[in-house]
Amino acid sequence: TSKRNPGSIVYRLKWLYNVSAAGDIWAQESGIFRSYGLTVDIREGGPEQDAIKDLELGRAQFGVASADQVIRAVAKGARVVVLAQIFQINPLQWIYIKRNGLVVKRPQDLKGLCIGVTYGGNDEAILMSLLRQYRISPDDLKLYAVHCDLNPFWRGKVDLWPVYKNIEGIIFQEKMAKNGEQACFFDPSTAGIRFVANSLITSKKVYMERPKVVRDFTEAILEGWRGAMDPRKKSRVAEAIHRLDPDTPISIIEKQIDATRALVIPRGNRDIGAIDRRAWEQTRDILLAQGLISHRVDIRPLLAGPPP
Amino acid sequence: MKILERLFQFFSIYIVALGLLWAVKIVYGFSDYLIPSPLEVLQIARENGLLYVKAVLNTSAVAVAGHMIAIVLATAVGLVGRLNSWPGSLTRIAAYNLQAYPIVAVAPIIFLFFGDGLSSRLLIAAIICYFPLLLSFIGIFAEPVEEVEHFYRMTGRINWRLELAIRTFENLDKIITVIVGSGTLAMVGTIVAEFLAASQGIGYVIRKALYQSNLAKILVALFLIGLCSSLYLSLIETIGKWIKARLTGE
Amino acid sequence: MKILERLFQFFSIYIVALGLLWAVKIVYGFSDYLIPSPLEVLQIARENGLLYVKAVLNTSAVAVAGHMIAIVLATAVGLVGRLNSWPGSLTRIAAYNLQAYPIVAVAPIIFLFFGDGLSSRLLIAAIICYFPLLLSFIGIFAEPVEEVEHFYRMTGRINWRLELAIRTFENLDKIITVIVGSGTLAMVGTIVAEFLAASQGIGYVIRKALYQSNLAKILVALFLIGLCSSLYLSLIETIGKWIKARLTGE
Amino acid sequence: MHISCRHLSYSYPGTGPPVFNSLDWSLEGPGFFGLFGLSGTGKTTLARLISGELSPNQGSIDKSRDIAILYTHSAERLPGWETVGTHLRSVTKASRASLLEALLRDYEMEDYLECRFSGLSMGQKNRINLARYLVQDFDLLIADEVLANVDEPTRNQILERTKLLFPQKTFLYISHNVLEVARFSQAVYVLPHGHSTGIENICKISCLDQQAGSEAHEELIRERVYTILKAASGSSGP
Amino acid sequence: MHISCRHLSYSYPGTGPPVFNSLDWSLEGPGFFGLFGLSGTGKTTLARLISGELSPNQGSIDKSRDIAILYTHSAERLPGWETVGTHLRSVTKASRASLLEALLRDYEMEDYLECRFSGLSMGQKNRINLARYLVQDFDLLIADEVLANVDEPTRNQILERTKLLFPQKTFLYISHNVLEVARFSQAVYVLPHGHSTGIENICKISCLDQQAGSEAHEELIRERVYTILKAASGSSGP
Ligand SMILES: Nc1ncnc2c1ncn2[C@@H]1O[C@H](COP(=O)(O)OP(=O)(O)OP(=O)(O)O)[C@@H](O)[C@H]1O
Ligand SMILES: Nc1ncnc2c1ncn2[C@@H]1O[C@H](COP(=O)(O)OP(=O)(O)OP(=O)(O)O)[C@@H](O)[C@H]1O
Ligand SMILES: [Mg+2]
Ligand SMILES: [Mg+2]
Repeated sequence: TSKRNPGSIVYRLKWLYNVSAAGDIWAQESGIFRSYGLTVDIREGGPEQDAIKDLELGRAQFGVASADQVIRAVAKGARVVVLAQIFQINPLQWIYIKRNGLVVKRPQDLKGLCIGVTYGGNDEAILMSLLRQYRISPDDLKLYAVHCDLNPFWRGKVDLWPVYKNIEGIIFQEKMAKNGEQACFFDPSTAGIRFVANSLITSKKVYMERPKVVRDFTEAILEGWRGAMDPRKKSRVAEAIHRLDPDTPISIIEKQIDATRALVIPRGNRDIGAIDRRAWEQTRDILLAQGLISHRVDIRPLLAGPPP
Repeated sequence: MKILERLFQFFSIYIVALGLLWAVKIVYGFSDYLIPSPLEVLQIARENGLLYVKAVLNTSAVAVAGHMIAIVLATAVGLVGRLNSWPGSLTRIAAYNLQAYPIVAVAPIIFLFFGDGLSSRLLIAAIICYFPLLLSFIGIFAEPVEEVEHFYRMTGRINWRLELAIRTFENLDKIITVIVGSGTLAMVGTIVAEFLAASQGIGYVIRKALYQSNLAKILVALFLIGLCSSLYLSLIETIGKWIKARLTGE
Repeated sequence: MKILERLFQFFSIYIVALGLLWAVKIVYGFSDYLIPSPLEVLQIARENGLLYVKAVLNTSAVAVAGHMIAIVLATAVGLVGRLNSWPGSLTRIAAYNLQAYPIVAVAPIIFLFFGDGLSSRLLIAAIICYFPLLLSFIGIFAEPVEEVEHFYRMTGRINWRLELAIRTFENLDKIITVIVGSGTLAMVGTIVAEFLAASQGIGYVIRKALYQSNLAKILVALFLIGLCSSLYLSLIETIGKWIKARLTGE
Repeated sequence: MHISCRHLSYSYPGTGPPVFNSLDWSLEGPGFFGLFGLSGTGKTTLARLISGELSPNQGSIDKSRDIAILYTHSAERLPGWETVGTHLRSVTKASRASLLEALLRDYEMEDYLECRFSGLSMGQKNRINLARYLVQDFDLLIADEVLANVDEPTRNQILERTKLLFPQKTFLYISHNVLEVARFSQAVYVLPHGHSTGIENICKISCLDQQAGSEAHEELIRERVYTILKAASGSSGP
Repeated sequence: MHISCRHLSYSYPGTGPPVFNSLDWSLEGPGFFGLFGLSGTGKTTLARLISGELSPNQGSIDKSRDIAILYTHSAERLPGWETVGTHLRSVTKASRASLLEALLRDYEMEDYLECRFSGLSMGQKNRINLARYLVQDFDLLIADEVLANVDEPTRNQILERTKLLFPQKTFLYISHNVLEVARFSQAVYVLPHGHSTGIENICKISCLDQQAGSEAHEELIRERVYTILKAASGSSGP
């Protein structure tokens, strides 16, 4: 379809419609894409969906993937480039219930606790590099293999549970509040582990052959994110997201937007979407150290940004 | 009548199951995290009811189509698979061996080739429900009904269509049972496909609910799934009965 | 002999499938990320082989146990379900209605009550493979073999054990086919359970590989799953043949 | 042993005409009785009604208390998982083991006890099946063409022996062999042919009741055969 | 029509003794021939060997070229999804439609054409099945106890009519009714009894070949019956 209509674009998200795609949804719903002359078909992601594969198969022209996905794919010869880094702080954090004086601020506080990890997921990579960096032996704490069943956490069998802070984090927080309990988060980036999350990517082919579309699209996405993160537009953005994700009440979405803002807007005077090369390199090093990639990938050509 | 009966059965089972769940909740004093309160379930039903009904209808449509495909597929494979020549044994072998792979493992390859559209959902639904069908069909098609076929064989009239007709007719009850049974599997298959990769249908709803650890939503979804399945199954049963009555002359 | 044949079949199918995959890769010039190179698959096999073999053995053990449970369960339910009294119809109803729910939707409730240990895996494996069994068993147990049963009924000797024996014997081939077929489903069920919630077994390996988009690992896992299934199936087939030969006096 | 049917009506579900229409009939044992009628008149139906396999649409069947009625037909099979011998022994009370042996000897089936039922010829199957019914507890045995595939000499011998061995029992023997029925039965009940509205009457013809060793007058047999056939064709009442 | 078996040996797979042991036998048509033998001697086995359903262990069966052999037995059923009439019409060539009608009239089965096969009595099933074979193309029809459940008068009439209608065809008629076989057959082939090492010889006894209308001398029939039974019991050669 994209071949027949050159203005039409398929955009593959990393996950389902939720606040992590707030800017993308806003760009669509508020007509930013249209104002750039783009017709965009946004498609949800999922466990079986992989934007990088879709790019290679020509099923999508743009997509969202986390840095570890990108680096791993490039290590295996995938030809993709990064246009923008949406999340400056990885939303993947650990939630815990503040009860019995439990406080986890520093990595050392993890000792003796039972911590949920998704084996094979990037929370595993983050936790492992944290433990390595702070020389904590994995024997000092208990790891629990996480899957879609949350009961071990609710029952207190597991102390810390990996969540996306801006999504499940908010929902769980609400649930706990209803139960009269307070939710806290442990954020690995405060301990210096910077593992890059969602970024905007495209294939090298599209990048080379259709620079204008790439430039326009990137700019539209960033404009979308700027709009979505604008506190004044919060309720309209929330409504737009709710239309696509009717399962989540608007009140929750608004809280999620607030949480997302803190993760997306860069410190200092850098603009939304700024690529943090050092964080990418750290991500690469973590993957390399844990044997998740076989060789040292050169990050620099990867982080192309929008074409001039 | 059959439909009412099935519906009644379904409601009873569902209510008993819910009752048990809540009994457990009360006895063990589980929090609302673990098992949602009746109020929450009702609220969810009120808020998302229409949305979920649409989703489950969408799923059912795909499931019915997948079921049809599976029946045609199983008949075809069963027909070829009953031969003793090499295409027959090859088909049998492939059919049996392919089934050894769980769909969750094969799904990545299916999605790789078919994308995440309707075709993947259909294919997965069909694959999941076709195996029980195939098993029965190969069994039924391969077993001669000697007393009836003798005449046709003797007079040189026998052909695969006639054999198929005779063996199907003699085993009509079994075939209807299997088709009804596999109907539920078609539903299951579609939901699994949606669960793994789709942005429509009730399986997609369940996936989202699971990520939010929202059992109330799952309970509402299960209710609708059960309802749709019951209706579909009684429909097939009715059709089966009608066909049988037609063929055997009431 | 049967075992060798099955293994040979399995290897052929597996190699053909791999060949196709790689042919596609070469023709379209896909990267190693999309479809792994043979070298990578070999390397994964060398590096993780032992680990995966252990995982698949673990899975197989659970699957076999689950299969046995399912056979016992299906026999029991089939026996009760063939009655016309109220426990009979209640059982039939429950059995049919419960099957309408996809395991991915029911799994959260199972995990809630049984935790994520062995019992959940067993239960899910059994549930998934017991339905085709149940369908056949209810069909077979409910259909009188009039010519043989007449005598026992006339002389007041008939009882459920005798009926079961007669109907089982008359349908021995079908029963063996169904048991063999459901054996693969037991494997599938265990893997799905592991996929959803477990930290052991090959399903867990597949889940991890999926998180990493690592098709090479999945291909190796599929190989081992196919191998184990083939072995298990030919084992059941051999046992079935042996039992049949014993009963019919060679 | 006494059985009587009063105002018995029966027609198979579906459209067909009734088989019986307000039939009155009774059977008084012991003894060896024939049930004769052209093909399709209703012999099997009557047997299944008496044995309780079918229920009459109207009317009733009265039986003297506590009588055991067995109905056997020629399509029965033995279970396939055991040999003929094992099966026969398993369904025979210890006290009748010698009776069973005697029957098998009479039927020349001793050499086939190690076979499976499916490995027998049709006539052999007939004989094995009859033998297992004869060693059961029964007052009335309805035998529906059970020796249809057995050759005549063997069949005659079997009938003679049966009458000799079971003088206190009642047999209702359905067969298409008029000669045989006429010779061996004490009386033959004949279902008349050609009643499109259902049979209302069964005519009873007393016959020769031939015992082992004796042989009836040829003339007499011929006369009985003629009477039976005439009754069966429906051209005359009793 | 010519069939001959040379040095034919057959035993059922398994342990049993052979049924035939180096048998030489031949059949020359057209005509109506009987195949007689006590139960379990091997009639069905021979029929299935000739029709090609079984293959001999040793020896060969030579047939004149292009002859169509049909084998029918009494356990056959018609498909259940159509009425008897529909089935019969569908398996009858247009040119034989009137033949079929004539047969059904003879067999008194006209009124049952709207029935399903399962709704017929045993003897009615027999007749319908025979009728559908008779309207096929055949040179030799082997009929294995196909009228076993039909009453005698009807059976006699059917045989007479069959001989009248198909003078150019060959029939090999297996039956346990000696009298019938003796009366209607041109010759009867008798399988002798008591050959535990397998039958080596089939004896041929020429018989009365009774045609419709005529009736053979009673004395003659009796003599033939006696000869057949003696041959069947294995006490004498031809
Ligand atoms: N399927 C079989 N398997 C093994 N043995 C068999 C089988 N069928 C028949 N026999 C044996 O072969 C012998 C001949 O059997 P056959 O059926 O040819 O006899 P028949 O002359 O047709 O007898 P009947 O008049 O009783 O039908 C018998 O002793 C029987 O036990
Ligand atoms: N299952 C059935 N369903 C419907 N009609 C039937 C059924 N069985 C028999 N009939 C009809 O009932 C009538 C009597 O049948 P029945 O079997 O009692 O006859 P029969 O005297 O035993 O004949 P035969 O000597 O041929 O066995 C027949 O006209 C037949 O067509
Ligand atoms: Mg009858
Ligand atoms: Mg025979």
